[in-house]
Amino acid sequence: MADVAAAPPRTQQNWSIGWGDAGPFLALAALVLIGFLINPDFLSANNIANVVTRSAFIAIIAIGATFVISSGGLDLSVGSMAAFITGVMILFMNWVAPSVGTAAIPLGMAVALVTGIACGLLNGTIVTVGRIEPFIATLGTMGIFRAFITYMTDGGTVAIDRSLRDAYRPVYFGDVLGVPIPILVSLAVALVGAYVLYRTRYGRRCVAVGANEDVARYSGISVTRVRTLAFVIQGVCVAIAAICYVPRLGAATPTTGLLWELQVITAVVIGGTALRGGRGRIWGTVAGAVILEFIANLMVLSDFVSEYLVAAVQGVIIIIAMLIQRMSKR
Amino acid sequence: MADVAAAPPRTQQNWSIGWGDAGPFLALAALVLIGFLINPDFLSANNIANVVTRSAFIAIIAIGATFVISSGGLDLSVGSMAAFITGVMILFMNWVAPSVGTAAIPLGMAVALVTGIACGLLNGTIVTVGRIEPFIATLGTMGIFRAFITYMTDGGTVAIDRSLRDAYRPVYFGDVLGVPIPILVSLAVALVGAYVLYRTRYGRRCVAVGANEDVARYSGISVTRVRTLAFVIQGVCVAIAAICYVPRLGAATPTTGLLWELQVITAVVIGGTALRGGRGRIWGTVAGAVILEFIANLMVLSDFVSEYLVAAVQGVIIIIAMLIQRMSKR
Amino acid sequence: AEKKTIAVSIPAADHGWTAGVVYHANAAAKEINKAFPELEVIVKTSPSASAQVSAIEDMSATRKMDALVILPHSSEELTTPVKAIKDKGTFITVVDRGLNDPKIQDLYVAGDNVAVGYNTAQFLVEKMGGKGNLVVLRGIPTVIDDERIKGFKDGIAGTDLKILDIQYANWNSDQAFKLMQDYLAKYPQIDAVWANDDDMLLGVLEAIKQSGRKEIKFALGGNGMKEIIEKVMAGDAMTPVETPYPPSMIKTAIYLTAAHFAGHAPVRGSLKLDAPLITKANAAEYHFPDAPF
Amino acid sequence: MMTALAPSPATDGTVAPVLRAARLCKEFGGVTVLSDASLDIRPGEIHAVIGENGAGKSTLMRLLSGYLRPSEGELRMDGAPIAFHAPSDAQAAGIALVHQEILLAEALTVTENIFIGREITRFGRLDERAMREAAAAQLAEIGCKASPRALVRDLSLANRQLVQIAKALLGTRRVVIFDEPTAVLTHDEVDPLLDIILKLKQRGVAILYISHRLDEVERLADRVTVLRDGRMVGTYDAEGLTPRRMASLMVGREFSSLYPPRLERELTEPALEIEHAHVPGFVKDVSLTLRKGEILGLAGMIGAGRTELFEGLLGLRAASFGAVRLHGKPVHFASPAQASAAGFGYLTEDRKGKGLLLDERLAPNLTLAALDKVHPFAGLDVAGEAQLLDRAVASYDIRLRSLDAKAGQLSGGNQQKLLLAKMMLNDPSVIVIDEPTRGIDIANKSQIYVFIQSLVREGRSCIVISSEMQELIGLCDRILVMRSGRINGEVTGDAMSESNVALYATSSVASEEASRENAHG
Ligand SMILES: Nc1ncnc2c1ncn2[C@@H]1O[C@H](COP(=O)(O)OP(=O)(O)OP(=O)(O)O)[C@@H](O)[C@H]1O
Ligand SMILES: Nc1ncnc2c1ncn2[C@@H]1O[C@H](COP(=O)(O)OP(=O)(O)OP(=O)(O)O)[C@@H](O)[C@H]1O
Ligand SMILES: [Mg+2]
Ligand SMILES: [Mg+2]
Repeated sequence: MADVAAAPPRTQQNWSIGWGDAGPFLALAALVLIGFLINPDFLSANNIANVVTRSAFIAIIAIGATFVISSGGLDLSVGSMAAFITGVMILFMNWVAPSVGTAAIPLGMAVALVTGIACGLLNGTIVTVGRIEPFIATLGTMGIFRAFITYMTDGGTVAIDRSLRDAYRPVYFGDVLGVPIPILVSLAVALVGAYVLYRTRYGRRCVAVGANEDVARYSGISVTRVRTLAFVIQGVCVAIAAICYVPRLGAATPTTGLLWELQVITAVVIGGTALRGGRGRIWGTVAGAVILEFIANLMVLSDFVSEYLVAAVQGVIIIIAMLIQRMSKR
Repeated sequence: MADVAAAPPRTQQNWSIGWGDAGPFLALAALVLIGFLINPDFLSANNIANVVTRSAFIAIIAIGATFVISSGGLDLSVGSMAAFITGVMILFMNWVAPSVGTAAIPLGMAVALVTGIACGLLNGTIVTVGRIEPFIATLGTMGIFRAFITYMTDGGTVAIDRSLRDAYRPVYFGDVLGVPIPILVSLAVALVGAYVLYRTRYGRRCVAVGANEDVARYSGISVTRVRTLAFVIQGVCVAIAAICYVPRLGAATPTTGLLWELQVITAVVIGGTALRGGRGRIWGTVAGAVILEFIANLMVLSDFVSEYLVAAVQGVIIIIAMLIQRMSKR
Repeated sequence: AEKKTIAVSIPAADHGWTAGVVYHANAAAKEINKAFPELEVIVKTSPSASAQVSAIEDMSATRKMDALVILPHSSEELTTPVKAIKDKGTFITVVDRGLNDPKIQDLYVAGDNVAVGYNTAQFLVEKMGGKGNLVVLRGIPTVIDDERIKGFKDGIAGTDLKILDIQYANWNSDQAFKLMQDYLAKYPQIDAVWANDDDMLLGVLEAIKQSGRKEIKFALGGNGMKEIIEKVMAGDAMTPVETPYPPSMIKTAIYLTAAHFAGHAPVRGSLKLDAPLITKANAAEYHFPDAPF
Repeated sequence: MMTALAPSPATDGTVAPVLRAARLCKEFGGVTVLSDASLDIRPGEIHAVIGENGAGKSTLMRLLSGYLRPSEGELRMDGAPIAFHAPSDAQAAGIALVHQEILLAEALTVTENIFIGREITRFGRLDERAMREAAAAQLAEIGCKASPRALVRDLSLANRQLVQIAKALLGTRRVVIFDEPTAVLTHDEVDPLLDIILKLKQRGVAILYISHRLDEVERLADRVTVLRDGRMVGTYDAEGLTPRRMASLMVGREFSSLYPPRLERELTEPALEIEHAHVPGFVKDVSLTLRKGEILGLAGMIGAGRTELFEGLLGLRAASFGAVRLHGKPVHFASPAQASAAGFGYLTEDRKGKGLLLDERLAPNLTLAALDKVHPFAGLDVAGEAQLLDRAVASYDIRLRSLDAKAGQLSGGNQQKLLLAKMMLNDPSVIVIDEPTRGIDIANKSQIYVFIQSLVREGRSCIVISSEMQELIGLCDRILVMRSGRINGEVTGDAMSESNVALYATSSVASEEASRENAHG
């Protein structure tokens, strides 16, 4: 018993990015290099800022998804939830704008957050209390949210009131010291997310539930509560993304957020989170979201790919990115 | 070793539908009852025949998906694969029709099967040899297949040659003793599928790999081979579905097979197959496919639901169907 | 002289009509790049509104764009981003869906969605003596879809033509096939069907054919798909007319934009393509045998 | 020699019991696996529960610790009735269970596992350092050398078990239940653990102790409760209760000898020759020869690399071999399938993780490794399979309540017998059994020994990897001892003693001396 003190070599891993987690960052670096070779404009400050800003939506939602997935769940409803929250928020703001003026914007943000929490709670409850496979449960709510927004907009579009547009614009287009606001917001969300996942009791339990539900339950963790809360966190993240999204497009349509769920899950998995649960990587997720947006950007910037084949090339690149990520792990 | 003689009891359970597996059939029965109450036309022979015939595609593909999922995989590419196979088949038939006449049809079918096998092999190889999460791998190939068919058809529609159309039509619209051919085909596929999954060595291995990869490997099972073969079976099933599908509209379009993957997975899960692998239910899958089509049919036949809310009601019904299925299990 | 760049941003080919747009845009690009060495046309497709915003941002961030020809996914979402590009001095041509602020565009080329619905409705009113039961299939909840439905409803207003049912079939022939089967199961008497897009009409026709029902007099679509035009040319009884909404409008727009640079006079203004009824008499004008649509 | 050992009345005693169970019954789906079990546990007492595999020991323990709820009966704590709705209730009451199965989250680290559900925080922030230090201290106390930062996935079974014990011991405990804590431990790890248990006892903790190693029971227990077939045989004072007597109480008849008499025979022909085996990270340059008809023991401490040697041989991990010959023929196995086709069988030490599909019924488990043999035609021969199961149940004496049971519902010992049956379906000529009697009761052990001997009598050859030196000495013709990935010595004949084996297993310096001594004397 004497020599326990002589602990095995411990790598410095205080802020949870170890070498084994470098995969997504390596993939990102490879992509940036290729991008530069294909078109040097790729690395222009302007382009990089655009792409990273854009990836903010997916990144923010994907940070929430990191919680859901590492707790052993899955949420397919995030895209329609984003559309739904955007719709509710715009309708609300347009409704109160005549009486309260631009104060409608913070009020609208609050409404968005509440709606996000409610949507997350709904998903979480169906999954945990109803004990329904998350894939199916959230496929169901995906239809529900999408239908609600279609219903609320009468099948059409709701645009944000003209009087609010300019006041709201800076939330997407503004910057602080040259850094676009969406980037700041997503960094903030990632910081908070990383803190919660790696440094709080809840984060620990979230991963434990995903790693082995029985062990967690036997250890006195309320699996129901932890999982539900993960879905609520997801809802909050979607709401934050929606809040940033409104000024960019200025409207909610029934096609807003279509197929975002696939991008979100891809970002999370490329980032190194295990789809089976038990392992979450917030910064990897952020890298994953940026990777996806870079791939799309490269498709626009490069001229060799026939328009019809863009999806194929994207598919191939995603698979290669996963291979790089995998390889660096062993 | 003395007193073993009093052998323990064995219940009779010879053809793998136990009571615990009745869930999807109960859900189906409930749905039929509700349908009848809402609109008695629902049970008209014509409507039932239409709906069941329609569900044949999803059912056939979902039978393949039952193999993939019970072996612990997932295939998101089935929809685009269906479009791709349909396109390849039609292009091929149109190309040979001038020289071989209606013999182009069986040749086309053979080409479809070969294409299906190749697509399945591609998916399987990426997943097993590349060791990439099936979700991501098949999301990638989903883009690839879809892009290829768009490229081959110049983004448009390829219609089957007029000279073949009438000869081919009966494959979807014909019947034998009043039973529409697609229903017969899907029954045949289900019978073969059930036989393979429940009554062959391969089926045993497939489920074992899904239940515990390590146990399977230590038992001398080649996990790679079994998983890859499951994807190939999936490819064959998609090809069969495509073969039945072609005469229905006589064309492949960019929207062919769109979102089928979600329907397929839903059908499989409603049918009682575990999304984590290790448990497959062919007949449940078939019931699941029929349930989905019945729900869509009911939406049109009933008059209460606003057109905007159809997706919401569908979502709710799917969740309820899952609840019924779950409940009957315990 | 320096090469002028014309960027073309259009939706990805996700159904028949958009596929036609992509085809015609690519064709125009090829022809113009060959005919005018001083012009370069590049075509980019995007699968969604936000992807389209991204695409035009990317293009303007990384290359000098002299003109942008855009067929927006949706009006609201693209207005602000296109304005940002306009502010850099780029010539803007808008096609089909107008932006919320018409001041942005230098040139506007569009079909008339309301007329597509209205003219079809008028035809039915006339042929059916203002009486009968209709079922309608609509596409994806968007402005185009709304306008067509609105035009149609206006067209039958005040007559005894009754819409029994209206449901979304997502501009998808498969879903239209199923929906039509269900309509047929639900309604014993249907006098005419209108699908607001030809992709859907294909599914509708198959379903009617399969049901063997004889009472349906008309099944009409819209958009000018090759197959449907051919039916009109052949004098089909059930589909005797068609309304054009030609995807080739993108080609027109690209050529007009090219003319602005290559020609001698500046091109500006707005060009609204009419949606007259195509009948057997004039169908040949609308038939492009080589186009995929 | 039935001495008058009267069952001690459950209620006597000077100290009031902490926990008392009265007439507990448990049914699973109509099958009663435990009936009328009553016992009490007093502070500062080590109360052993013994019984054959499947007797219901683990079930009783799960009832006492809130993992299962009794179908009938009552629990009292400090005299007051109490009901546990979840394990956490029992934990809150100060009752901890060390499971027979390993119940840890493999993807998490040792520290994370130990603190699941009761993480230490400072101002809402996880105090990693405090947890790691507490975990390290607890691990050190029970003699576990695993790093608190290691992933449980990377630990050997033994270390996992120790981590699990550490997890249970952390915190204030009034009752600690050990369900076969030593089953997967080697000799060297058992002693510190037993010391810990005695220390707990001195602190007034009430201890329930289950083990099939009756010598441990004899050493530790104050009282012994015996279960047989789900019923109480009685509770006895440990004073004067010999292992032999315990064994006969368990099986309900007199129990004679554990090991079969040694076979006397000439062994010459090689059956399996391994030359210069390397398994990166585990095995360095190992060569060995197993002769036809021989039982060769492979001893060593945890981490000696014995398991890995054969996993390498089967193609389950990266490995290189100078040469491998089976019955004189050079072979190379890329997969377990090739190995079994060549007549080589390996029985894993990890029966739940690598041996059986726990959620699957017995017949599919039985035939999984021999599907091609059992079902020679395209379709499954279901009837034949059922017969095979019947035969396996009879000839391996697998005790179960229903032939439709899932493998996971069998008690540990019966799972092991099912695994033996599964391996033998392939009719291997050379067999490696890794830890053949882990968690097996004494009667079953003896059956397994007889079985192994019958294998070599039939002309097969067998390597037994075991952490129980006694077993190797009692059973084997020859013992190789591995240490840190190398073969550190060989003992045969009269030199086969615990002290010699232990010497080779623990010390390389000592090994040279020992071998010199052996050579000289
Ligand atoms: N969940 C369950 N469902 C059905 N039967 C069960 C279940 N758990 C245990 N059993 C049965 O109860 C009986 C007692 O099992 P238990 O695990 O308590 O035995 P044990 O005495 O601990 O044996 P071992 O020494 O092998 O660990 C066995 O026959 C077992 O098959
Ligand atoms: N997957 C793994 N990754 C890293 N290290 C491992 C892994 N599995 C086992 N080990 C370590 O390898 C060493 C060998 O363990 P193992 O228990 O398999 O050896 P063994 O000789 O078979 O011992 P025994 O069978 O007595 O437990 C141990 O130190 C263990 O912690
Ligand atoms: Mg036990
Ligand atoms: Mg071992």
